[in-house]
Amino acid sequence: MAVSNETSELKAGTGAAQAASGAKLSALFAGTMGPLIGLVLLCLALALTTDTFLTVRNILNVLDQVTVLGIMAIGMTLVILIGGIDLSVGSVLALAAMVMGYVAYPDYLNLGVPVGIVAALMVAALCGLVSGLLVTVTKLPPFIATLAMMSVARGLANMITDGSQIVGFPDWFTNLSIVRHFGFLSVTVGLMIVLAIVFAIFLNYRATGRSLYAIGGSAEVARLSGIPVKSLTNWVYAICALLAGLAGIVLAARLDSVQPSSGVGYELDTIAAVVIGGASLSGGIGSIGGTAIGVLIIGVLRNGLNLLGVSPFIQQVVIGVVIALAVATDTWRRRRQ
Amino acid sequence: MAVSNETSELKAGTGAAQAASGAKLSALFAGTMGPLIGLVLLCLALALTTDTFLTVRNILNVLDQVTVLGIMAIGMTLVILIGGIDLSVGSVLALAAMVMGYVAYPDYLNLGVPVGIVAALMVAALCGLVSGLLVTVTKLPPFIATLAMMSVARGLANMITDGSQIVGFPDWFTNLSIVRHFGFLSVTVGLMIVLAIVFAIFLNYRATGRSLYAIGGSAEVARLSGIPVKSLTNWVYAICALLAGLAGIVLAARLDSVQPSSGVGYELDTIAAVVIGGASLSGGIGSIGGTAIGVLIIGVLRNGLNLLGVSPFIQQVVIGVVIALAVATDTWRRRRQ
Amino acid sequence: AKDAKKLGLAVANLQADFFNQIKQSVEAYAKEKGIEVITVDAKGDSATQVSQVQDLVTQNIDALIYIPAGATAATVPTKTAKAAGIPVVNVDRNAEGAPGDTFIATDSVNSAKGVCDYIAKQAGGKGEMVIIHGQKGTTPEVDRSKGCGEALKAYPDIKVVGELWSDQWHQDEGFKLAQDLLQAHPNVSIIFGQADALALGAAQAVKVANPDHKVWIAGFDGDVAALKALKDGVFDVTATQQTQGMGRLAVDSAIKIVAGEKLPAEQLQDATLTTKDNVAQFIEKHP
Amino acid sequence: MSAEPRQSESPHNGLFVNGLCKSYGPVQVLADASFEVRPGEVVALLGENGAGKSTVSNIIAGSIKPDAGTIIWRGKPYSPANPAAAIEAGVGMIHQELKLLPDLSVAENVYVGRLPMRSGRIDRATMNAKASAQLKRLGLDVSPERKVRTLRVAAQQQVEIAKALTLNAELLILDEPTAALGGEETELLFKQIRKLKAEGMSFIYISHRLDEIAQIADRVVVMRDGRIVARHERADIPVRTVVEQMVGRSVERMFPKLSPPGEKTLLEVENLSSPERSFNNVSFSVKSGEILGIAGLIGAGRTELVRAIAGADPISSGVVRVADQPVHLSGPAAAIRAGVVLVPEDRKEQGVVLEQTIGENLAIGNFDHVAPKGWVFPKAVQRFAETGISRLGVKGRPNQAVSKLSGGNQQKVIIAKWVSRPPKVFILDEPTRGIDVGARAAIYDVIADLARSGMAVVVVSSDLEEVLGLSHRVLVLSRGRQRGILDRDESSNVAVMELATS
Ligand SMILES: Nc1ncnc2c1ncn2[C@@H]1O[C@H](COP(=O)(O)OP(=O)(O)OP(=O)(O)O)[C@@H](O)[C@H]1O
Ligand SMILES: Nc1ncnc2c1ncn2[C@@H]1O[C@H](COP(=O)(O)OP(=O)(O)OP(=O)(O)O)[C@@H](O)[C@H]1O
Ligand SMILES: [Mg+2]
Ligand SMILES: [Mg+2]
Repeated sequence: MAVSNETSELKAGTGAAQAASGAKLSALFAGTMGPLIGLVLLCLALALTTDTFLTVRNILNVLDQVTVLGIMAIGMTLVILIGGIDLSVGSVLALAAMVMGYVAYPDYLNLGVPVGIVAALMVAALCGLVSGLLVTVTKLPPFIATLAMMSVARGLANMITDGSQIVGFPDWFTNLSIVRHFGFLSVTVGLMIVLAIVFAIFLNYRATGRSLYAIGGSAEVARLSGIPVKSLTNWVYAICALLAGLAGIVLAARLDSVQPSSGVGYELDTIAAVVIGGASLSGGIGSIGGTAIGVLIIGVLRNGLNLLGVSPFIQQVVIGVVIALAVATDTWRRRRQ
Repeated sequence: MAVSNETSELKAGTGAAQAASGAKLSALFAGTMGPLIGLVLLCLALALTTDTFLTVRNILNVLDQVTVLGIMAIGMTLVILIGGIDLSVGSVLALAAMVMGYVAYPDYLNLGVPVGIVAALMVAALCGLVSGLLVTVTKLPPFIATLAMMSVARGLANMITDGSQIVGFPDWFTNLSIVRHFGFLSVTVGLMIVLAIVFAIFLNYRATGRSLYAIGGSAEVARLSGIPVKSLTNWVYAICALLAGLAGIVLAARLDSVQPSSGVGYELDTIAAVVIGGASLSGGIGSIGGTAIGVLIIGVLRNGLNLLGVSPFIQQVVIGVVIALAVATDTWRRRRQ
Repeated sequence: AKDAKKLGLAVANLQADFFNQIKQSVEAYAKEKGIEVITVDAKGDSATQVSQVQDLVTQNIDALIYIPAGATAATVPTKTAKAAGIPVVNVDRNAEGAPGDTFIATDSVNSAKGVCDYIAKQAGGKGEMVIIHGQKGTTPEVDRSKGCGEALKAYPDIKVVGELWSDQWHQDEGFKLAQDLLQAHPNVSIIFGQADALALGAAQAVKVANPDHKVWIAGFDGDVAALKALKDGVFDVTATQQTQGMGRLAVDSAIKIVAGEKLPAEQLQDATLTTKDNVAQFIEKHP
Repeated sequence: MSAEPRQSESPHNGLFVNGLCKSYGPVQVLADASFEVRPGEVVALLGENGAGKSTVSNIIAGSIKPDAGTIIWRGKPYSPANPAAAIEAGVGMIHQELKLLPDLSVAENVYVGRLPMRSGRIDRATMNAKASAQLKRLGLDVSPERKVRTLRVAAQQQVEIAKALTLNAELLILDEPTAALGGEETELLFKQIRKLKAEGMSFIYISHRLDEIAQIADRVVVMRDGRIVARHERADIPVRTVVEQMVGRSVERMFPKLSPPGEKTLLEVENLSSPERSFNNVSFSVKSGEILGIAGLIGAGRTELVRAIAGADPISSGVVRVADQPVHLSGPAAAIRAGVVLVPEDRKEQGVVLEQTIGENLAIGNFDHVAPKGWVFPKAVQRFAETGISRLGVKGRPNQAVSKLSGGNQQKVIIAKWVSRPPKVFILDEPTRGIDVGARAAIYDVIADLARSGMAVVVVSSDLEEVLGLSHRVLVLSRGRQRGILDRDESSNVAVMELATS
């Protein structure tokens, strides 16, 4: 017994030592080597084929372009980690944006943008809470609960202004996404980065964050270990929706307008970003680092193909192929180990 | 030992007898009582609030309207049963339709509609096979594999005619979906019904069909029991795509045209129909009977709200609420047992 | 001859402001006339629209106002309605092979020509230009590209250096596409967005890129919200389609056809070239 | 055996269970169960599969709610709303089925739900060190950062035990903690239990290995069909008595008489090696009618070896012949076609589809029998299932979901799956893990019958007594190497252990 264990300990030991050396650096990117390789290859290819991709301005553009997706993907990571799914993010984004516009805009309630933002975030979080309760109390499958919310939130978003958009916010608000402080960082991009770091730390170093992994690994084990599975699940859906609402506000600042049709189809993009980043739809596996990579793969790919002037139809084919390849790198790498 | 067995056998006996009495009738609708109740309630409500819902013509209309969704949902049921998911059905539908048009239409290859249909089905099945191989050989998660295929197939569908549609097919072809034989049954609706029955029998009474349930329940147990998991998985994705292609042809007959943008967003509708019908996205649970009910719930709901003249934005809200309620009926019922 | 009491309105996609404006106009005007309107929204899918027209027919509408969904107009809804003896007023798009009893639309080619001509002139007849197209292959995309191309023939010194296509005519797409185009071609001084949403997105992208020269931006449609932006100088020119007018005309046409009158096969409306100078009147009262 | 009066006033500060009842639908699985656990003692809870041991334990640990009955714990009424409340009150439990988080580290599994924190973040260093120390005490020496998914069954069970022992509970329920353990690990566990007991901790100990009871328990409670049928004040009562109380009849003998093997060699394994070197150059043969036992310490490579023979894992070199025909081991399907079947070690992951019915589980893999023309008729499945059920004495009916069966009965379902084919070579990996004495004797009979009917049978077991009692010959593995094959008359406890530790 002792002997056989020692040998296995030896094997494990070397592995652990290797891991420990890079641990500090790669903690946040744990299990994301595969997608990371995919991203690096993609960037390399674009740097070689265009002379515009690898410029500071373009990289800032890409960051700009992924803010909305990035913020939503953070919330979606939590939901997918606990083994759920949220199809309503795009609709909640639209609803929150419309609430913001309605509350803030002179022609409607005219209470100012700050009040509008607070109202929007509250409505968004409420949507998430309802989804969460549908899952935990009514025991609906998350797919159905959030599908229902997707439809309801979209309808509500449309009803606020009978389908019309609201254009024109104060300059300070739109400047949040336009003015690049210190020459490079807009407030919205900064917000995304801060949120990513906060949630990465939360998931890695806080007990509650680790509990989400436990719930995703097995809700029953988590329950038996004394983790409050239901209330955490409600929280996670609420936070995911809250972040979708925040993304809606960022989008409003970015476009200087809100419209009930925004965010259509974003749910698939968001889920794709999280899964490309190495998360498992059955829960328990995933990380913010991985999601960040997934978001960047999608963002860089679209930006790069536009820079290359690829026609839209060929873009679709290329995007499909590259996504498959990026994720396949990961599975190949893992199998060789 | 012997004694205790007898007592429990006695108790068990009564339960089995009860079950057996209703078994003949409900075999195909096993585990679908919940959604069925939802559907019946929905129909009752509509019959009471409109004078047009419960007319023969309207019921035939509903059947007509759900043909495309219904045919796709059959394939999706198989995929979901084995624990997979197929996001590419909408795109494959469009690709198959475009191939059909391209091969058949005088301005292009002009080989006639029958050849076009065969070509379309072959291309569709090929797409499915590629998705299947990405899952079984490249080990991509089904979500990613079919997401990639979704993008690629859409791009290809667009490239065939550079985004334009093809209008105008022979009368015999469009009549397939228009002419109601025996006064009530168009060929396309008949096709859907036949397919549903064939696949229901397949899933219930064929060894291969039962094997799909085993794969979904536990792929490893199935493999150890000698079931060829990989090849069945490939087949299932190929058949799902083939049925999506067939749905594309039905759609072409219905619209008398094919367009590369058709089927956008159908994947979510299709998955929703299957899940509303009681299937579990983690595999192993589901049935064609349930899916049929799910398809009808969606179809009746949309039809009914139009008949009621509910405004489109309110429709979205109502659809969300009713879907949640329909599925909740099921979970409530199960919990009371 | 009889009176129209109940109209069916099949809209292509209410998420597009243009269609939503027409819908609101139809509903408001019909209410004035004491006519009931049942509205259905195909959300851009022609198959859905066929189903919806079936449902409208079931409801015994007197006439159908049909704004076709999908890339180009499908014939089946018209045929379905006609088969039930219901007259059809097509708006915005008409189907080859199965036209409506009358067709109300904007002369897109001509109006796009006007827009591009204006912007080219403003830019001094020279410079680099990029075009942000709508969804590739759709009727408006094709017509607007065609009209703009005709106008540009007169300006040999204007070079179209980049073109990208949006998928859903959305503002955030306009933003991203413009940003990438500006990145690839920093010297661009003219942008044509084939819809106001795309132009507004492009304007925002220009603002972010903050180039050292003026960039002229043109849109199309004259969305209510876009007109306000035009007034504030966010972008430079658009073609205002007569959404309110088309809505009213559609209702009037329906009433007349039901009453047995014969209408011309096409009733083309002009879109008014709109700039900062004449925008005020349209904001006051949308045509 | 005495009907103890109910304890309403507490003369001691321990646990009083009073009249617990629980039914699932029409089936009563717990009827008026009452017993007590005093501070600092180990109470063994015994009973056959499905007697209700896990049910009563789960109620005490807060994961199931009783229909009726009360519990008094440390002098106060106690009815935990959920496991968290029970843990809070000092009651912990190791669940019978392994319940771990496969993608988290060993240490996180040990401390899940109560991760140690320092200055606002998880104190991984402390957590790893403590988990590692506890595991070493139990005899498992793996990196605390290793993912649980990569551990074999026994190690996972040790992680589970470590999790419970670090709870600092005052009452710990151990539901079959040793089912997957070997003798040495069991000894280490007992050492821990004795230490904690001396510190005043109480235990409820559930096991089907009756020889363990005298070693570790202070008192014995016996259940049958959801009722308490006997309470013993001492643990060193004759096994025979306990067995009679458990099964309600006397069990004459444990092991069947073996018939002599036939002449024909059915299974021949030649120089078989695995790509990961978990076994190397293994060669043996089994005759028709012969039972070959495979013994070895945990991690010796027994499971890997038999999985490879059954086509479940790839091999790097070697030949397997069945009835003189070489088998191309491309997968389980090929092995099954060649007549080799395996009852796997990990029943939840590899043995049964939990949500499906017994009938469906039995039909999987037997479609060529149930549905010779490909048509699966419910009647045929029912008949097929009933045969299997009665042959193995499974407590259940064909259309009952396997997830609702007790662990032991699930195991019987897996064996039943292959019994009726019949195969040429029947391999069983830990066939009686978690199975009660009565049923175990029945399973031994089935195994002996299988051999008698002309199959070659291979039995892997960590229960030495079982290997010795059941096999014509015993092959001993140690660290992946074949150390020898002992004949029945030369095999003994000592002889096997000598080879296994060499
Ligand atoms: N969720 C459930 N639904 C219905 N019946 C159940 C359920 N859980 C357990 N049972 C039944 O309750 C009875 C008692 O089960 P329990 O798990 O307590 O037995 P056990 O004594 O622990 O057996 P084993 O030694 O096999 O673990 C069994 O007959 C089992 O089939
Ligand atoms: N999933 C796994 N990942 C890594 N190593 C493994 C895995 N499973 C087994 N091993 C290693 O393979 C060797 C043989 O394990 P195996 O499970 O075959 O042993 P065994 O003799 O059957 O013991 P037991 O079944 O009692 O655990 C051991 O050294 C073990 O550590
Ligand atoms: Mg038990
Ligand atoms: Mg083993």
